Amino acid sequence: MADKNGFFDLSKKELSRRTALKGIAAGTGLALAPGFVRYSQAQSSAPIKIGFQLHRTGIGAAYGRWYEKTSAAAVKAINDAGGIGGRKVELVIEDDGTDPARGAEVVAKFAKQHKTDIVFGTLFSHVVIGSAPAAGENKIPYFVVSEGHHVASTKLNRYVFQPGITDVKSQIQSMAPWIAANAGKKVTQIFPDFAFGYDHRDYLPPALKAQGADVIAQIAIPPTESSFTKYFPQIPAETEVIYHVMVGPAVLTFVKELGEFYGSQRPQLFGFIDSLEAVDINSPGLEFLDGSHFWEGSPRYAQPDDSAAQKAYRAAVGIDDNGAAVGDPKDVSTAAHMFGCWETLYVVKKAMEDAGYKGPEDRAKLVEATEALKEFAEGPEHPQGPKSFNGKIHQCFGIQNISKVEGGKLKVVHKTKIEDGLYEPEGDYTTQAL
Amino acid sequence: MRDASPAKTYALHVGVIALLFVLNFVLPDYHQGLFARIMALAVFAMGYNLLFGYVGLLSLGHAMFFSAGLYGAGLTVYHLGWGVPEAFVAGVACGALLALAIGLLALRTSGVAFMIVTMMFAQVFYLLILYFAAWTGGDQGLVIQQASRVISIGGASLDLTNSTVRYMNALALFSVVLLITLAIVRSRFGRVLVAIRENEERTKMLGYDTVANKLAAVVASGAICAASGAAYALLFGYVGSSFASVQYSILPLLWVLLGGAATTLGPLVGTLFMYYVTDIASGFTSAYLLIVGVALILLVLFFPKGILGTIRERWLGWLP
Amino acid sequence: MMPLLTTKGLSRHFGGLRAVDGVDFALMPGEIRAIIGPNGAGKTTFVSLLSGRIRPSSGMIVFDGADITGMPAYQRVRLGVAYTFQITSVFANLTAFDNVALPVQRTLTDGRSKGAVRTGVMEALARTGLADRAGTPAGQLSYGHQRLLEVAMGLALKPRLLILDEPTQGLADSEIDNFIELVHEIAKRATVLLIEHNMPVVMQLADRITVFNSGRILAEGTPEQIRANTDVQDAYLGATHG
Amino acid sequence: MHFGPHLLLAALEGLVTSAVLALTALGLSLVFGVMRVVNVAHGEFFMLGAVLAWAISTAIAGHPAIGFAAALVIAPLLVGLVALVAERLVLRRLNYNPEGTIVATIGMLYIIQQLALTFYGPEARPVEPPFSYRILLPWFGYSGYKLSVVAASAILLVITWLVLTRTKIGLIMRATQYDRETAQAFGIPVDRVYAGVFAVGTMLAAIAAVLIVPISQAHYLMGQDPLLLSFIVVIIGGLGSLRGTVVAAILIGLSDGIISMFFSPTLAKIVATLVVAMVLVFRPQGLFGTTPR
Repeated sequence: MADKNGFFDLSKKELSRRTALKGIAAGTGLALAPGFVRYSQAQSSAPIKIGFQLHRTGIGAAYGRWYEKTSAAAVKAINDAGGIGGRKVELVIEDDGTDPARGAEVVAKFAKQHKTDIVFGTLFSHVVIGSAPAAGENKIPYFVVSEGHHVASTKLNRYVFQPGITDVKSQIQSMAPWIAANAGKKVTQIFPDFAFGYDHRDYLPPALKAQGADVIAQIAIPPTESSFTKYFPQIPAETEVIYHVMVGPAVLTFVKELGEFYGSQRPQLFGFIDSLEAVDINSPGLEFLDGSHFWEGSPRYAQPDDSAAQKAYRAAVGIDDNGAAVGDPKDVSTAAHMFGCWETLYVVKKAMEDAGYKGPEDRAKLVEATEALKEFAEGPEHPQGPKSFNGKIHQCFGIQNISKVEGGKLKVVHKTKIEDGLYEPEGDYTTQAL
Repeated sequence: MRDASPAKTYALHVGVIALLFVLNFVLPDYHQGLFARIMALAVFAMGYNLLFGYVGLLSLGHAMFFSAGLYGAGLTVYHLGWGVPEAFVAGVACGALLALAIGLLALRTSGVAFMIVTMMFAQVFYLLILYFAAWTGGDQGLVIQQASRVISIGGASLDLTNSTVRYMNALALFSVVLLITLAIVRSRFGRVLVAIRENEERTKMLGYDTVANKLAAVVASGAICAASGAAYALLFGYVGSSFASVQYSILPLLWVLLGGAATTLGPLVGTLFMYYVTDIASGFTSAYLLIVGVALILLVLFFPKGILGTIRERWLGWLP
Repeated sequence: MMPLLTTKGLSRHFGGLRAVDGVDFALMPGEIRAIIGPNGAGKTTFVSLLSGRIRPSSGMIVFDGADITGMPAYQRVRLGVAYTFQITSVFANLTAFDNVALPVQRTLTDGRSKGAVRTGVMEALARTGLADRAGTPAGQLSYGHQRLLEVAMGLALKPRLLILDEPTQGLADSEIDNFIELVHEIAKRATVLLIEHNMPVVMQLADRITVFNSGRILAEGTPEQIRANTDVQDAYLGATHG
Repeated sequence: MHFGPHLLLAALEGLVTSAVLALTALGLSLVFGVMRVVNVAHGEFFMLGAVLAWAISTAIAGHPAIGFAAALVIAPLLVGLVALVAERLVLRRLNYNPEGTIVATIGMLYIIQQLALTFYGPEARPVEPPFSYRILLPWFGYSGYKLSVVAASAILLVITWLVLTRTKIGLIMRATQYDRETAQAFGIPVDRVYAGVFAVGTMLAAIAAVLIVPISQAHYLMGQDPLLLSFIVVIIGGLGSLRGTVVAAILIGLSDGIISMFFSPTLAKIVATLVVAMVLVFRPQGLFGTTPR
């Protein structure tokens, strides 16, 4: 950095670099190390390689495990039906450790070493945001299943897409009418004091206001907190609804302590199931949630009116009617989010086939083909429901479920409309160069 | 002995820099990128080594200096639209100023208390980043757009997102810091630092103001770590609070101990080793942390002075 | 002639223990002064107060006309008060050269060339007979050589007052003879204050002797006067045999 | 809620935090005090205790109290056993070198964490409390179990104090802490003392974890916060001072609860951390340590 003269302006030397590469790399001992295997140009029959950036370790690991299962099931279904454009699909998995720095390295590794066609996966916002520059620089399409508003905010870049799950801003907005009409007009919000919580902090009050309801208190809780009781006195006595969105391993504690604090005389509770993904709703201490309501992306429990597509999806992924792994009722899935992996992979399939995708040289075409998508119909490829897609902000919008905890199960009591969650685009990725 | 082989020492360091230069043209794409990252982070380790290896001050808070550089550079580009060189200087200045303030306070303590105090100041810094999320992006962080990461001097422009330009910039920073470290170590100042590590009381009784010398070392260390952070932000386009977490205070300690504390090249070797163990192990198993853990324990059992430290002890006594 | 160093009512208490208790002391330039006294008499505490390693509870220290009572140790060293430790504390992991280079480089004000450091170091090592050990880590030197290295470091500070705390402890007889010669040599340029238990050494070296007992000065005078002093005899007999 | 009840609640919460913290920190303090080893993996032994508590309590059918009681006995013993093995295989071979043991315990941290992830999984899992009695106060309800944790911790601390001050074992430990060489010269088997101290130190953390796990679930990353907090407590309290450790734990636990009444939570943490840091800066020997001279 200190030396800025022309000496280091080697951008034009890419060619000589490559020549040197061919000459030397093969001859050096380095070539023996596993990472240094040279890949030949993909042939038309070679599988399409999808780099799967996965939370295998770190704080997101509980989600990661189910993202992996769902994606594997989707890939199997796609391959059983002939693959993408006649080519088989292969997932190449790298762990991002739920860490943004490692996330960026993993994206670079997919692009440059594994030479995957695209990168796919990952949930936690900071990993997506940390990885986005690497995707843009390597010009490799990056399909995320994160539900964060970051993609739609147009603060990332043209190579990042979120076509399989509705972003959180839209989710929140579409909850407001139901909350105001059914739960109460005076809402106290409890949310984690970091970005995921800020989306709720910022987007809920205006949405409720539009419905004639008010947020009367906002309680932010630090992400490192493991005990919550001391914050509860800040909940105003006139509160009619407590709106809670906690994530991370401490959420069970949060609910239990809320129960100890209020006992049976509690306000209405409305929460985002993010709090309790991968957690059995019948865990000791959660009895308190009985009768409360949750947002669910896709319902955890099988519903009486489930479509055939939904049933087939559940069977393919291997979850039972209670949303737990078949054969292990204690192994509860992250059903409300993981469907996004399934649907995203089908969007990739559609876009690749639309683009006539042959290999990495067609990545720009793939980006444009994805941006050209408008709607996804409900069906085996989109079992959660129909969606519209805005190619300018790279974000899809779908229906949301509101479920009530009844007899130890989550029962869907309301489905929102796509229109409930639409908002004015904040920018346009398509104006950026490819 | 100090002056036994200056020629050999300089030849070694210039040789390492030359080798890294050649590697740019030899390494496969992915490893070229990884090396750029490693060199940028090795600067972090070198800054840490200056304080830990040579002065013997074990800080558990260096993430704050790294992220002072990261945010100092990143936020000036993001919010103020500064150019890359100005932003880099801003980052280094932030780190140096922070180090001066922290040094004045923390140097009142020593030993384990110094460890804990630095760790706590770093924790405060981390929480401040979260608290001012409106500007810093909090835990999600901010993306520095590609268009902002271009150095333009006169008519020429250097695009830091180009892999070779990035590599060369990382190498330039690494080389400059390596040579600065070498110069410090071989200087009279370096001799005093080592003396403080070996016996502070005795050093005082030779007429040295050890507190002032330690403060100078803290500031130098903080500035170098901040240079690494600033480079990281500008080269890789992301700033986020995870770089200020305690994990990033432990990492440089680990890299330095692995490579060999109080060796000029140890930080590079340690960073390189740790990165490749993680990268290769994660290719074989998802339980790569296990392999990293076992590797650490084996290293410390059989190479207690780190890789270069052990080499120096057994074979090459002249290594600086 | 004005004294180089004086103390007035110098005291240091540790809890209830009065290690140094109201000492008035004066040292003339160029003399070799020995401090003797039974164990626990406060000798080491007294010289530690002079060097600034310990802060006095009360009293005053004047060096060359300036009040240095509140001055940090390193600044006293810069004024010319050098102190060699009772327990050998050379830098064991550094070479003899580097050990001596530390004081040499600090006193060098002329130029910044390496040559100047090297010359100064080799001169100090030569004076203590350690020139051929320059490259050896100090920790690997024999005990006697480490003591000499300690003295070389003190010398390299170009002190005006060199405080030696039991310099001959652990030295062999032959080494002691060399040492006495060395101190005479040093005294040509500096004032020497030494704590010493070895009475023959004291008698050979000291111009004057100060006797400490229970934190106070018991007696002061020439070696002959001290030898004849009955109080001193009592104190020593009482302390060592009682 | 009015100020009084709010304060009461904050204080109660602070006490629970303090109780668990005191036990965990005491373990760290013993290991550091006697062996001069900075056990970076201390938090992972804490986590191991919680994870084992889940495994044991779910394996035992019947009333939750039976499973919990079994966990309270077995989990710390298993953790102690693991610690003994680690001490013998690694720390002893390093001759308790301060820097070497830091790296080695970082290695242990990774190993234990990865093993927990592999065999226990990434989920947070709850353990049923032995009893669930809700104390109904005029203003709010409070968990009876939480108060029992405070009591249990207090009893354990008293026992530890008695062992350290009134028994031969305690004397031997203090002698070893004071001066390793001299202790050896007096025929104290320093090796065995070290092994025992390391095991007991981790067991205290494990007991704390078993006590807390019915309140906050077992999770493989739960070890980091207790580690940092324990470090702070140990240093603030003054090294090797049991009384200091307990007082510091109470101070930090309570301040954490009460400061959060006045500031926004993140700001509260910033303020609390700064205050503690400043205490250390201006009183480096801790509140109850004495200046070594």
